[in-house]
Amino acid sequence: MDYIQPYLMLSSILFSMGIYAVITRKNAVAILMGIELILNACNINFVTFNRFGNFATLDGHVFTMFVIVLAAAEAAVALAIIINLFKNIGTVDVDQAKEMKG
Amino acid sequence: MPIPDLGILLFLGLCGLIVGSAFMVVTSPNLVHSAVSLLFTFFGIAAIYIYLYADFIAATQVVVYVGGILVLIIFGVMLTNKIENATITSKTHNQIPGALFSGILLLLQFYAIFNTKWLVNDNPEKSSTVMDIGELLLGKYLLPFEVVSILLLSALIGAAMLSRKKVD
Amino acid sequence: MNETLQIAAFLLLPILSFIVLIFFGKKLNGHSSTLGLSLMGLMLLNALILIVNAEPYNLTAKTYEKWSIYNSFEWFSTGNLSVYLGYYVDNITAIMLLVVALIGFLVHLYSTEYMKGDPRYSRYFAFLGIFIFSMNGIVLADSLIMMYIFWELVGLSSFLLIGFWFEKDRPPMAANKAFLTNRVGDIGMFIGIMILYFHVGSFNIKEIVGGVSEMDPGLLTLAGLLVFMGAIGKSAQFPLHIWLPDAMEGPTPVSALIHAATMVAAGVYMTFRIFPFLTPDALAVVAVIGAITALMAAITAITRNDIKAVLAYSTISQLGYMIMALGVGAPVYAFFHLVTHAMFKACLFLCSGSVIHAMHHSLHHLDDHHTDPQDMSNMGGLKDKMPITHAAMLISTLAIAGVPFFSGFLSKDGILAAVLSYYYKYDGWTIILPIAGFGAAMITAFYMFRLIFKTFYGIPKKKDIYKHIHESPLAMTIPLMLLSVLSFAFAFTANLNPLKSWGWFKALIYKYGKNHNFLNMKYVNSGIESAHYDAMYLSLFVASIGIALSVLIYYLKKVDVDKIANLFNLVGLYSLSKNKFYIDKIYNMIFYKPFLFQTRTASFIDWDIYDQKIVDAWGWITLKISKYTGISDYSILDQKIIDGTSHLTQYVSTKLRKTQSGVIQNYLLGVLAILVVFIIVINQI
Amino acid sequence: MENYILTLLIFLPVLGAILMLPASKYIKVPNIVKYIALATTGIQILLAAWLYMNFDPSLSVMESPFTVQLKWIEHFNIEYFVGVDGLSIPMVLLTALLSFICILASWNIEKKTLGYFSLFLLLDAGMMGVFLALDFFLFYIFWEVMLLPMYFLIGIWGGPQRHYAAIKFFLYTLFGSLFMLLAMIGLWYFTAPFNGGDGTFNLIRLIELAPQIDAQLWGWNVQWLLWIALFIGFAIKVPVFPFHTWLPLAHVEAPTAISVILAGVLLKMGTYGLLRISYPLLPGEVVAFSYTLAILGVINILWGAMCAIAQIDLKKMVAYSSVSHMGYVLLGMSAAVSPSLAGAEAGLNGAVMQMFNHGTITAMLFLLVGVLYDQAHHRWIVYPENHENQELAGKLAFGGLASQMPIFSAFVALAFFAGLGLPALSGFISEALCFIGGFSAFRLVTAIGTLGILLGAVYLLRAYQRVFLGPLNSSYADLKDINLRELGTVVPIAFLVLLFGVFPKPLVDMVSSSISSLVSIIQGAM
Repeated sequence: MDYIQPYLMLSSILFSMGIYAVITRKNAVAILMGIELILNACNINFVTFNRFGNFATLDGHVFTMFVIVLAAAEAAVALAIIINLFKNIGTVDVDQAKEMKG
Repeated sequence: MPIPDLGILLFLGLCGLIVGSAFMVVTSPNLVHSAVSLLFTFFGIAAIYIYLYADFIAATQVVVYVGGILVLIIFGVMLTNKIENATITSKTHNQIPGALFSGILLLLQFYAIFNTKWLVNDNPEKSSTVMDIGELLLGKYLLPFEVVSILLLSALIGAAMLSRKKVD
Repeated sequence: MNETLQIAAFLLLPILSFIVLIFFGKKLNGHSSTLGLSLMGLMLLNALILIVNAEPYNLTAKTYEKWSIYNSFEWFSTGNLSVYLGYYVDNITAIMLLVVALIGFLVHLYSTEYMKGDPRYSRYFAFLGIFIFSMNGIVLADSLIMMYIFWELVGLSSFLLIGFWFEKDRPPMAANKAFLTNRVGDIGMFIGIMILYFHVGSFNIKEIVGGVSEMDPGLLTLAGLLVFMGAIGKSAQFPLHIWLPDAMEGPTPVSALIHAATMVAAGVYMTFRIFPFLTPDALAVVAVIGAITALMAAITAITRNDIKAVLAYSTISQLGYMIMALGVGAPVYAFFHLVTHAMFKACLFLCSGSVIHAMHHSLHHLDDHHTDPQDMSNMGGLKDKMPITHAAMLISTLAIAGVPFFSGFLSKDGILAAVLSYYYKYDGWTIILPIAGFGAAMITAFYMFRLIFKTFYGIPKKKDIYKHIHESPLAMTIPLMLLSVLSFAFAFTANLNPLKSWGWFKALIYKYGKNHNFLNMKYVNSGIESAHYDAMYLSLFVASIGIALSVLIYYLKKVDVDKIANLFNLVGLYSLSKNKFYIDKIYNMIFYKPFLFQTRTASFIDWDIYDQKIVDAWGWITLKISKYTGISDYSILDQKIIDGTSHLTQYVSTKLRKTQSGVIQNYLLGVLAILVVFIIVINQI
Repeated sequence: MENYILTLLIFLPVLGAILMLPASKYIKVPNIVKYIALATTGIQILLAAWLYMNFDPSLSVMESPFTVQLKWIEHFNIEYFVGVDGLSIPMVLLTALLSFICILASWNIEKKTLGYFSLFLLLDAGMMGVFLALDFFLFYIFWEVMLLPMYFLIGIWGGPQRHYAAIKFFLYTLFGSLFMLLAMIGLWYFTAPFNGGDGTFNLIRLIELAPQIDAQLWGWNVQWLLWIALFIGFAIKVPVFPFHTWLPLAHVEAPTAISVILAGVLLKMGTYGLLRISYPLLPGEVVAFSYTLAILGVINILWGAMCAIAQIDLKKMVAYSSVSHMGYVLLGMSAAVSPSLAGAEAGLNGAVMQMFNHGTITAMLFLLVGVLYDQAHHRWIVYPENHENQELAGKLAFGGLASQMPIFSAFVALAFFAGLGLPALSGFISEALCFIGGFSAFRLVTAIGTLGILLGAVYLLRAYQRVFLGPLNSSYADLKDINLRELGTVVPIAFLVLLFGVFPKPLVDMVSSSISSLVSIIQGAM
């Protein structure tokens, strides 16, 4: 496929889906999944632009690498927090975590 | 309409797969189903990378995302649910505003995609991108490379600290 | 004795007596009168010396040279305007000084007796001193402004003298009335002086007479009449004569000196001085005023019961004569009449003074204090008890009535001749002048003899009073005798022929009727000479009728007085006379009442309305405004707006707090919404 | 000594006032405060006399040795510029004399004497300052300094309605001085271009600069605006007819000595201001405005006299008489534009002399009324209708006092006759000159004005007759005659009134040279 638009369309769809997931899902893990979707959408964009943009070097790819690495670290930490959350209040439902209510 | 060439068909199929599984992730009430559909999404994306001549990225995608993060998520799912209710449900709330806004965002992005004149010069496919990435990682991006490694280390320690049993 | 000192003595002596008596009067007690008398004596002597070297007109050579002493010094100067004070003495001034000095001296002598026992004895002589000082000032003045200054000083001294017995309530009112009426006249005089000054450039009378010819006649007439207004006020002429009858509240010697001889004559003297530049139509007005005053006062005098009132009105009438004489262009005879009138009127007043003095003593014996010593109805038949007073009174009455061999005849006859010649020349409306002249002459004879008969002849009306009447002491009778001698024609003409009026006196003053800016005096004088004989016969005839009537009614009591009264009343004359032509009532209605009402309204407007209402209204308005700003400031601005904002923030914050629901997704939703809006706004899609 | 005397004249009283504060605390002599005040004003009189001796009227302000010109506020080039010329010398003498006499007259003030006398000395300093200042800014400062103590003096030591009177007096005059301030700044601003860029307050310098202004402001000619502003400021002080209602109130309520100073000196500030500032600086406006000024003067004369006739309070009557007498000053001043030079000089000289003479005569009047008030504790000629005990209402309050208090009524007679302008007393000379001047300029208006002489006589004699003549009112048989101290206050003024009545030359010579220069300025602009 030699057009840039389909790739960008795909990444934007994924991105919106991720946002939707993060906002509507009450379960913390589902939110995590949403975040992973968003990150993937970004990676697609990076790589697409690297192909179609006039980059001599493969900067896009390096960035994607970094994103993936970070996603992994972030997932790990997130899950640790979720588990602790689970231990403290017995559920992962985001609505119950209201201690910060103003 | 001329017979679309095979590459396009495959690409469209892949896009359909990705979008469908992403949709499943987002909307399925059952958490496990969404976790599994996440798997398919990741595989779809790896295929797309191939299309974008990013073979090494596709490989890391498969290894890290599918192998690492997905497994982690499934662990998370399993650990954070009570045994008794088998179906690990995940209720959602305020869908309408969420849908509305993500829809608007989508439209905006589409608008942006179609209205900007991308300067497109379709670089030729490289045989293998690993060499270049390596050079870049240890050349221009040496500092971020080192910082990421420290980050990973701290994440590791942090996760370990968080999930150990309270001694006292 | 050098000249200026001699002239200055006329001013220094009286003011000296004033100052000494005012400050050290109490200590001198009895002797204050002697000091006053001696100073007056000195002044009389001085006047005699002065009169001696006055230059008479020698008939044969028909020449005269204007003898006069004048000198002036600069009072003050503001650069271009410089005011000079000085004196101008000629025959006329010398005679006037003599008259003032003589009568002043006699009145001083008379008062030593009349005022004996008065608690403020020394102050009386002090006031006499300042009066004579200011009178001499007028006579000596060479400029109108100086004359104006002493004019008001004379007004002041008459105020002090009339209001001498200020414990009683009427004298102060009379004094006020006198001063204010004079002041009305003075205002006119001051404006007249100013008009003349700005056209001629100086106040000096000589220069005014010289420099006034090129002034436009209308303005000159106005200026002349305005200055003459001063004379109307001072000499009690028609509109402003109301103060003289009330001035009788003062002691009788005062009336004699001031309201018979000197002060009232000042007006005539001033008109005499400004006569040269009075235009013909100004003179006509002067004549008319003189005529009206003469006639009206004479008529009013008939029905007066108070001796001094009769004499007061007769003075007004005689002054009307003098003014009329000036009006018709006979200043010489006017001045002649002034001097003769001064003599016999002073004598009349002093005689009435001695009568009142005697009445007072007898009432004192009976210690009844409510009958009026001056009312003729309680007198009668006094001629046996008071022979000298009676003789003096009779002589001066004959003089005033214009009987030959007496001074009155000479001067009055001259005036009547002038009036007749004026009528011959102009006739038409000027007929009223001779009518007034001869009518007044007749009535004067009538009421004077009425007075004589009522007081001295007939049976005494009040027996008990009559018992205690006795002749006044010598100090009072000597002046009477002297003055009655001076009422004889012989004193002025030094020849026995009654009809010829030429004598030493006329020689002195004859040449002063020669110059006038507008009239041809030679023609006027010849007119007077021609009318001389018919005027004489007519006046003799008229005088005899008057006397006959008076004898008929009052001496022989043939005719009942009331019948005549209502006879005259047919034409309303009697009631008019009785109520003094209602003038006092009219003035009261037209001037005093509305004026005082106006002042009250002015003060009311000024204080109650303008000040309290309008000016304080500002205060009230500012109060109101401040109240509203206060209210608005507190309730609206403070409560509503400021607190309002706090309520608003409170309200908004509670709303916002809800948004902090603790649910992360809501925050994300917010972020997302803002992101979307942000993008739209940035790209203006 | 030449160049210290004026500053000394102004600040000596201030020194006295300051000296009083410690003195009253430490020196135990009873009413030491009064003695200090007396000493200060005494020295002030000697200084004023010395000034008069060495004063040479022919020298203009710039040449005269007494003028002092020091830099004060560099930036706006405001200077401490004091000097004396023919116009201000009589006023300075009058102020010095009246201050001394008022201290003597207020000897029986018992309430808070320290406050009274120190404020009085401050007032004295303010007045001296106003008459000597030749810099508009300095003039304005002393104008305000003079105003403040006046407020307290009336407000605290006054009669029953003193607060109302003090407030009204203060606000009225302040309202006026507001306009004056505007005019001052206007002058400063609009003359700047002609003075090399920076404005000046120096009145002598402004005489050349001010007429050159021909700017427009909101459609009106600036000179006209300046004139109106200054006129309102000064008219309230004079007082001119529409603004006069504070005067009777302030006089009635002020204590004797203060109403003497109020009538004797403060009223003159208005006319002095007009002659010192408005006349030389805006001659064009003077020419245009003088007819109105004459009319206002005549209205003042007649209205003041009419109201005086109807008054039943002796002091209020004298207050209205002041309004009437100040009318003569206005009439005299309006004569500056008369065609005949002699008339113009007569008018202005008459005005300045009338300011001086009226000062002395009214001072005497108020002092004498004060004497009567101290003994009888009321000043009614006729009891008012709303008097507390009804049967007294409407009847004559006094009556026949002449027999009871002969010397006192003699002095009152002298004062009254001086007031109504009897010749041989100083009132006449200045009134006559004002009329002569007024007549040369505006014939008919002055002719109507001369009625003032008659009305003056009416209310004064009527009051004299009702209070002093006639039968003795039994209830006042115990009044004692005027005592020595009161006599001490009245005699010097009576002497002055008589002296300048008989021999006005010294007063005229003092004033005429500076008046002729003022007239030449006005006539120049005709």
